[in-house]
Amino acid sequence: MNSQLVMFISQIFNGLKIGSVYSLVALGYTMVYGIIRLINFAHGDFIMVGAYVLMLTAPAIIAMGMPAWVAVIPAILICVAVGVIVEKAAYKPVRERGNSMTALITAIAMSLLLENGAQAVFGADYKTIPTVFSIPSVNFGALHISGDTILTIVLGLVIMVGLQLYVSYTKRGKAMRAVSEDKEASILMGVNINSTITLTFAIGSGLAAVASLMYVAAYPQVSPTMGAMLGLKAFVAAVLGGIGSIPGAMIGGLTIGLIESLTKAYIGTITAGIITSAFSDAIVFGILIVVLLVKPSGIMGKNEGEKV
Amino acid sequence: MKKSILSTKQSYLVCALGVLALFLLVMAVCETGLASPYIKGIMMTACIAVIMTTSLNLTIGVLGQLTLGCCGFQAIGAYTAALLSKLIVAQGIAMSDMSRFLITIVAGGAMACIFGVIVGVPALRLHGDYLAIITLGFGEIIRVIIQNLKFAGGIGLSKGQQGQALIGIDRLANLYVVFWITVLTVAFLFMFGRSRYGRAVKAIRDDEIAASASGLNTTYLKVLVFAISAFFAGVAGGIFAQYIGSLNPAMAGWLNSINYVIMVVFGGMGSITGSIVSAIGLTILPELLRAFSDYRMLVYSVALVLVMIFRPQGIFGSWEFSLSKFINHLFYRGNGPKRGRAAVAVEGTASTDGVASTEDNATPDTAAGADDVSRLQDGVIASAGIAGTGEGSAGVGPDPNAPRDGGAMQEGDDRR
Amino acid sequence: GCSGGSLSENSGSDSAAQGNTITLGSITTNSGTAAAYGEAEVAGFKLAISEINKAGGINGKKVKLESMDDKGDPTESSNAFNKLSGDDSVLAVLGPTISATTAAVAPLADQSKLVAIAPAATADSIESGNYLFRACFKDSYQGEIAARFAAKTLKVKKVAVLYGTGDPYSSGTAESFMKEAKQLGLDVVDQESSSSADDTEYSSQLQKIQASGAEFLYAPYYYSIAGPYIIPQARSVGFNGVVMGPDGYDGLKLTDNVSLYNKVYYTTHYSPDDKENSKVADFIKSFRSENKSDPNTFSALSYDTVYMAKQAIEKAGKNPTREQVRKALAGSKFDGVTGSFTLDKTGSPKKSVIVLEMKDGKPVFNSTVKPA
Amino acid sequence: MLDIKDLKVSYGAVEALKGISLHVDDGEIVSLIGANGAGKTTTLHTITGLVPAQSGSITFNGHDLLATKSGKIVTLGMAHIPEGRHVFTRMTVQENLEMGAFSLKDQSGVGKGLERAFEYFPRLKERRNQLAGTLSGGEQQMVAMGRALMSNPTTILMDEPSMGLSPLLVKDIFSIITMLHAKGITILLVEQNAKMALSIADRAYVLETGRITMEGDANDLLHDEKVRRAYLGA
Amino acid sequence: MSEPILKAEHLGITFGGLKAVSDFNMVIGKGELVGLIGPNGAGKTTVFNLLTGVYKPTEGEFWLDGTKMSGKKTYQVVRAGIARTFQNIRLFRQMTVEENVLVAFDDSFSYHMGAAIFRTPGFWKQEKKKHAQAIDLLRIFGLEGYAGVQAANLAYGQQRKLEIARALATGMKLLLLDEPAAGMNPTETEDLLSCISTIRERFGIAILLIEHDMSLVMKVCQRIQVLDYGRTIASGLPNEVANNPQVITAYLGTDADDGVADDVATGKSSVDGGADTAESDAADKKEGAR
Ligand SMILES: Nc1ncnc2c1ncn2[C@@H]1O[C@H](COP(=O)(O)OP(=O)(O)OP(=O)(O)O)[C@@H](O)[C@H]1O
Ligand SMILES: Nc1ncnc2c1ncn2[C@@H]1O[C@H](COP(=O)(O)OP(=O)(O)OP(=O)(O)O)[C@@H](O)[C@H]1O
Ligand SMILES: [Mg+2]
Ligand SMILES: [Mg+2]
Repeated sequence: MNSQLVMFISQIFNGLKIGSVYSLVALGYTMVYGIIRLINFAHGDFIMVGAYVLMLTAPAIIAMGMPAWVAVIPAILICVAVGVIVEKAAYKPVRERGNSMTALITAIAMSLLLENGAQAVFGADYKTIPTVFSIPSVNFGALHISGDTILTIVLGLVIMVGLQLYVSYTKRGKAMRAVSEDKEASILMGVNINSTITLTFAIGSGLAAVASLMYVAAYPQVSPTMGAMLGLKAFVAAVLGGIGSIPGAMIGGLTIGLIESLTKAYIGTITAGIITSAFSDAIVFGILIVVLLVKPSGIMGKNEGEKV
Repeated sequence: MKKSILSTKQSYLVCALGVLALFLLVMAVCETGLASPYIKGIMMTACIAVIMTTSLNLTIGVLGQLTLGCCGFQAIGAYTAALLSKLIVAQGIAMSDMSRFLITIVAGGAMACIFGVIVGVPALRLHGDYLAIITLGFGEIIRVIIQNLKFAGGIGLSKGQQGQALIGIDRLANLYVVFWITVLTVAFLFMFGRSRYGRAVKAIRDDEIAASASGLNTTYLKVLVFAISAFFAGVAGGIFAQYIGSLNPAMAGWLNSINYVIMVVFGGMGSITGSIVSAIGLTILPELLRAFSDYRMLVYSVALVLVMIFRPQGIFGSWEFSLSKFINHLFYRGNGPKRGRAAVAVEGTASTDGVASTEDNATPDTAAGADDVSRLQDGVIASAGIAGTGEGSAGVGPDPNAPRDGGAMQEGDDRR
Repeated sequence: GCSGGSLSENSGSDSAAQGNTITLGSITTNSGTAAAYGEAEVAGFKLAISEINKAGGINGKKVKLESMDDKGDPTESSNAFNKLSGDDSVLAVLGPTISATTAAVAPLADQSKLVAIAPAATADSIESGNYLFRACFKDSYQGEIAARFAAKTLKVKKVAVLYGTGDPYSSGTAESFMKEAKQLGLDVVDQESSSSADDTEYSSQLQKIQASGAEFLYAPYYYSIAGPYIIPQARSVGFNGVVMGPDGYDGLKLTDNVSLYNKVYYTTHYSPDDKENSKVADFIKSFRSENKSDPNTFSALSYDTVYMAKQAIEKAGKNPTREQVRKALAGSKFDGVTGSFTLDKTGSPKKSVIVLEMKDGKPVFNSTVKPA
Repeated sequence: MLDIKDLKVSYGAVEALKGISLHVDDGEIVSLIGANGAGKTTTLHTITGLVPAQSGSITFNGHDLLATKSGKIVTLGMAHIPEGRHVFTRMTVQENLEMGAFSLKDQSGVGKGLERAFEYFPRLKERRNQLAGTLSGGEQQMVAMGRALMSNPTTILMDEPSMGLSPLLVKDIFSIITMLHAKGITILLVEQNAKMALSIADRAYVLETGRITMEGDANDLLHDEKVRRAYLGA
Repeated sequence: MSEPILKAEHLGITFGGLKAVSDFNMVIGKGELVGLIGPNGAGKTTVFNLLTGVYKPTEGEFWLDGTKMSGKKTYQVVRAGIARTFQNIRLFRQMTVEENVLVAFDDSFSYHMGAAIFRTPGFWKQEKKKHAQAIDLLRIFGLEGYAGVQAANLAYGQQRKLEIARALATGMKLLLLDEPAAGMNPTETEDLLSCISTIRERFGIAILLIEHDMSLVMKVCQRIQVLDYGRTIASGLPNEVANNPQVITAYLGTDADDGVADDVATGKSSVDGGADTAESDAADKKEGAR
């Protein structure tokens, strides 16, 4: 294989590596946004919570002779608990009394609370996490593709398909969609609004725990603020893909990962050094803006144009 | 019908006197040394926050569009002002500090305004969370660009260093001048809001389709509002640069913008006086919380959640504090203003305007004479910088899921 | 007047420190993304102050730490500084943490005539030469030394750099490295950047660096980024050359596989295995017992700033004014855990640089470079 | 049977219902008429728990509805076709209908229910895969009715089912109502089209600004002079 | 009829394959009141959306008073003289009744931002004048007493009227009313009817009216056009249209006059018949569409 090509393919996989993590996180955003129209700013911080649980439980699990990734189970439990508590204690009362702007501020406040709470408990310093997977990388001649990357992508796809099927075909899934559209009418159909929303949060937070496992597999370090930028990028991914759309979250995440990686790799050469890889964040947002202007509902989003 | 004892002109006068009194108070504490540099610094920061918050409220509260990029414009204004100020000195152009300060902040505002238009024209085709995310994106792009400009780092201009904080900006901001700039900003926003422009903007917030079907050029108006907000954010940035003396690109980041959004929502969307109070309050609050040192941000975030739960419409709701009305109230207490008149006028009647409905015209039988129109428009004067407290009646945000959720069941909303 | 530019009423009052305690103010970044650095600094302050108090204080007076968080926000740091300067018992301010907040505090320090000693604000541009001092190298200094080390000691030919544009520390050191490298005739074969210094994914840039045939990579980032991200990612794209960094590498966070960190060098202030400097061994020992972790640069530097302040206050006399403290500090010579140095005209130290090499996950002394 | 006693409801300071009592016996069509804003919708909303009551009682076949969770009411056999239709706009017509059967324990009857709904409203069959949000007003009303029938209710509350429908469809809707009645389903019907409502109802109540001002046999009311003047147009 | 106010030729629009309106032609003369009727989903509201620039026609053009309007933006069309109401009431809910009207006056305001900011005498003069005009306009609908009330708090019928008042405030030549009587009882409908005749007398405007209440349509419309599946199936004088067999099968039902009550009486006895009719009607419609 020609070395340029190897380089290009490796860059694609570099993008898929972070992109698949974004996808997993974006799925959580999309689930929650889809149903209560709330940008759950604290979602990124759920990932941080999951990562701390992994950090604390992984050594014990390894000591018990089990593979480290089993630690994802306590992580899911704790994340679901945190997600449900946040929903019940903060989002629900605000949803009942306030408006969408109030809810957004509450989400931001929850995010601050989790970050500073984690700092108070664990300290601000970074902590490394033991290796969770030891999957050998796959080699094609000069091309090395990390096993974690492939696992994350596959896992993301499986979760996406599973969620999509769940939401489309099961009764609970349909209830979620109904609640997302019209709460009163859902009540009249006999849907229990609160338990449906709680379930959505539970799923979203559980996904955050899975995402945190895949994240620390690739980036083995935790800190109280680790979720902030990750959450933002993943949210951008969800919007790019079409927020509320489950396949959209997946596509958005992978797209953002690819854009990041390819701009870091090639933008300097393409623009003869005028724009450097330092602009990669700006370019990601630039592309988001262009996509939204061309297709305001995102890549996979349904046009919700109001009928007059 | 309750008659105001103050004519429009008188209420303007009352308000002007109120502002003047406040200014004299500020001057008194400064000149006598009662105010430490610490206090003065906080007053300066509060003024900047008031300019940012009231102007952002125009976009968020009055136009009803959530933007998360206000600090991008603030940063543009700040860098423009700082670099221009340095340029003036470098070119050896002689002018007084005061005129240099004023020229540079206006230039900062103008530059931010230009960018506001450039960003607003495409962005405002989107709504709600999409607009939020797109403006957030613009803020981040501005941050990255400034970060990579060679002349905007280090000591700047030709000797600049990429990636460094911009330092050595002459600290020309004078509290008295900044005070008056803040007053002018608030006055401008108030007058704008109580004119045909303000009405049009509120109409767009309530129903954009109906607004265009009423002959409003909604695109133009939205961009206009955006540009005005950007202008004042730029002015605030220019003041900030020349108060703090150094700048770094991180100021354009979305986390800072969110701070101002919090101030707007906290104060009450659409309420200028609410914004003023909350900008000042939330500037002072973290300082008061210094006592909690390590747990400061924890306390802050818990406090924020509690306010959102127990006072979701913000401290003022959509209500405006008015000095003249307050005075009116003092004089009329004996007569007992008629509360809860006709069924239609009670509760929820607090219109976004807080003027027409809560003032004289709330009574169905108002045969509002020509004389009343002035009061209708201006009976309430937001007295700049005067913190007042009071209960606003339940204001309803521009969101269709607002507390009146049952209302969604009424026809007219069915296809939403 | 009320202008921010002419506030001098509170400065240099002679009543300062007449009570039974001496207050040292500190301004650090204790929340937000840079909180880890501020936290490490506070740990250093606290350790030094408790030692001082155990040993009888300064001039027989107990030392109190008045600690303020600035969230990494220049406005907050100036408010905090103003608050401290309004308190007459404060004789010196330790901090701020990062260059952006330090830049905002520098003019205030001059204005209120209260010294600020920044432990780790390294940007070249914030030198004031008046009331702002620091305990760390400036960026350009470390960059130059790394270039010389590459050319003279490692004798490599092809070098590459990777740095974060959003961070003055990272871009500042990288810039001076490149300048010096070119002067020394090294071939800078690739120059890559990230948009911030706390990204997690650098594989794309590293892949290009690997493809450029570089033998040596200068990657000025902090311990938390270089350790778990940059070095393992560099190795995983097949880059087996030398990776070198500045003192931000101190306390490098390692992943399980310590062999990845071989051929990693960094410039810093002290060597943990320096048996001669007893201060270093003591510092590391007591830091470990207080904090159950190893100190990093931030803690070491902040530990020294406290002693710098102590030395200056003692030298200034029994009940010194703030101006006297400044006079005593300027140009003084100091021996601390981060080395022996003299403060130059700009308030920055001239000190020797130690190059450490990672061996099996432990930093090992390599060489010392004396100040020019 | 449905029994409401001295029901009071307020929205903040607005007293929408000032103590109304009414009852609907099994198998009856009872019509509730009144001007705009009289409180008709509020009455229905309170019955199905969308709006909390201030005081009073509502019992349905022995169940205390005010103590029943709102989502559970439909399982007692009561369906509510809300004013303004409230279809799920981003679901297809068929999915909307399927949502109507959400409360059924046994989902096997859904297919038959669908067929029946398409029988009543052939138009919906044509559009079964169209998003309900893009339907015209009349089509949405059909979806709302069809959806309510999916839960096999014994009692249906209808809020202005004829609003916005073409004359032909109004007739259709009313004939469906009478047909449902013939099948023994109890109906509480709120209508602006008082003439038609009264002509198919057994009994009727007149609601004026939160109070019941008249009640009685539908036919009597249809010929009452006051009612004619106020609600039937001279 | 001299120069027509509105002339539409071959207007059509497609939504993702669905031809919502096709080959729509219409001429409305000065001061005329024309009815637009048709089954639900026939495309009536869509015609309004085309005529007000909410949707861009995929084919055809239309003119207002001789000026081509197709392709213009909504606000341009409105300023040129076509105003409308909405099937689902769209008021500025948080604004007062008077403000709702003042917003629609916006185009006729002439003061600029400077005047507003500095509160020039011109500003006061105009605000005063427009206030008086707004009250005048509200008086027609009996709403002058509610000038200061928040629009959302009006009763439904009043909201409908306010919408019409707001449309009138744009100073239009052609008023499009989309089911103004929906949700009103016959008494309220009659009240509305008198409002409509008042405004026709006062302003001499042309009106295009969508309405399902046939008694109203028959009473006020001079001509009627009937849509079904987006196509015009009949047009002409009310009587002609009402007796058109196609209109009867598609829209009015077998008993075309307003004797609904009797009709239902029959429906009551022959329940299944009703459903059957609906089905066969639908089948007919389908054929009509292809
Ligand atoms: N969510 C709400 N908040 C405040 N007031 C409300 C709300 N919903 C209804 N109201 C008020 O309660 C009263 C009764 O309203 P309701 O909708 O029950 O009337 P209705 O008889 O159904 O009228 P319509 O014929 O217009 O449907 C009205 O005065 C209305 O303004
Ligand atoms: N934005 C849209 N996207 C897709 N289809 C649409 C859209 N707007 C209208 N339609 C379709 O066009 C057809 C005509 O709709 P329209 O609203 O014009 O009907 P209408 O004649 O006003 O009916 P009604 O009397 O029930 O209001 C309907 O079948 C509707 O589904
Ligand atoms: Mg109703
Ligand atoms: Mg229609």
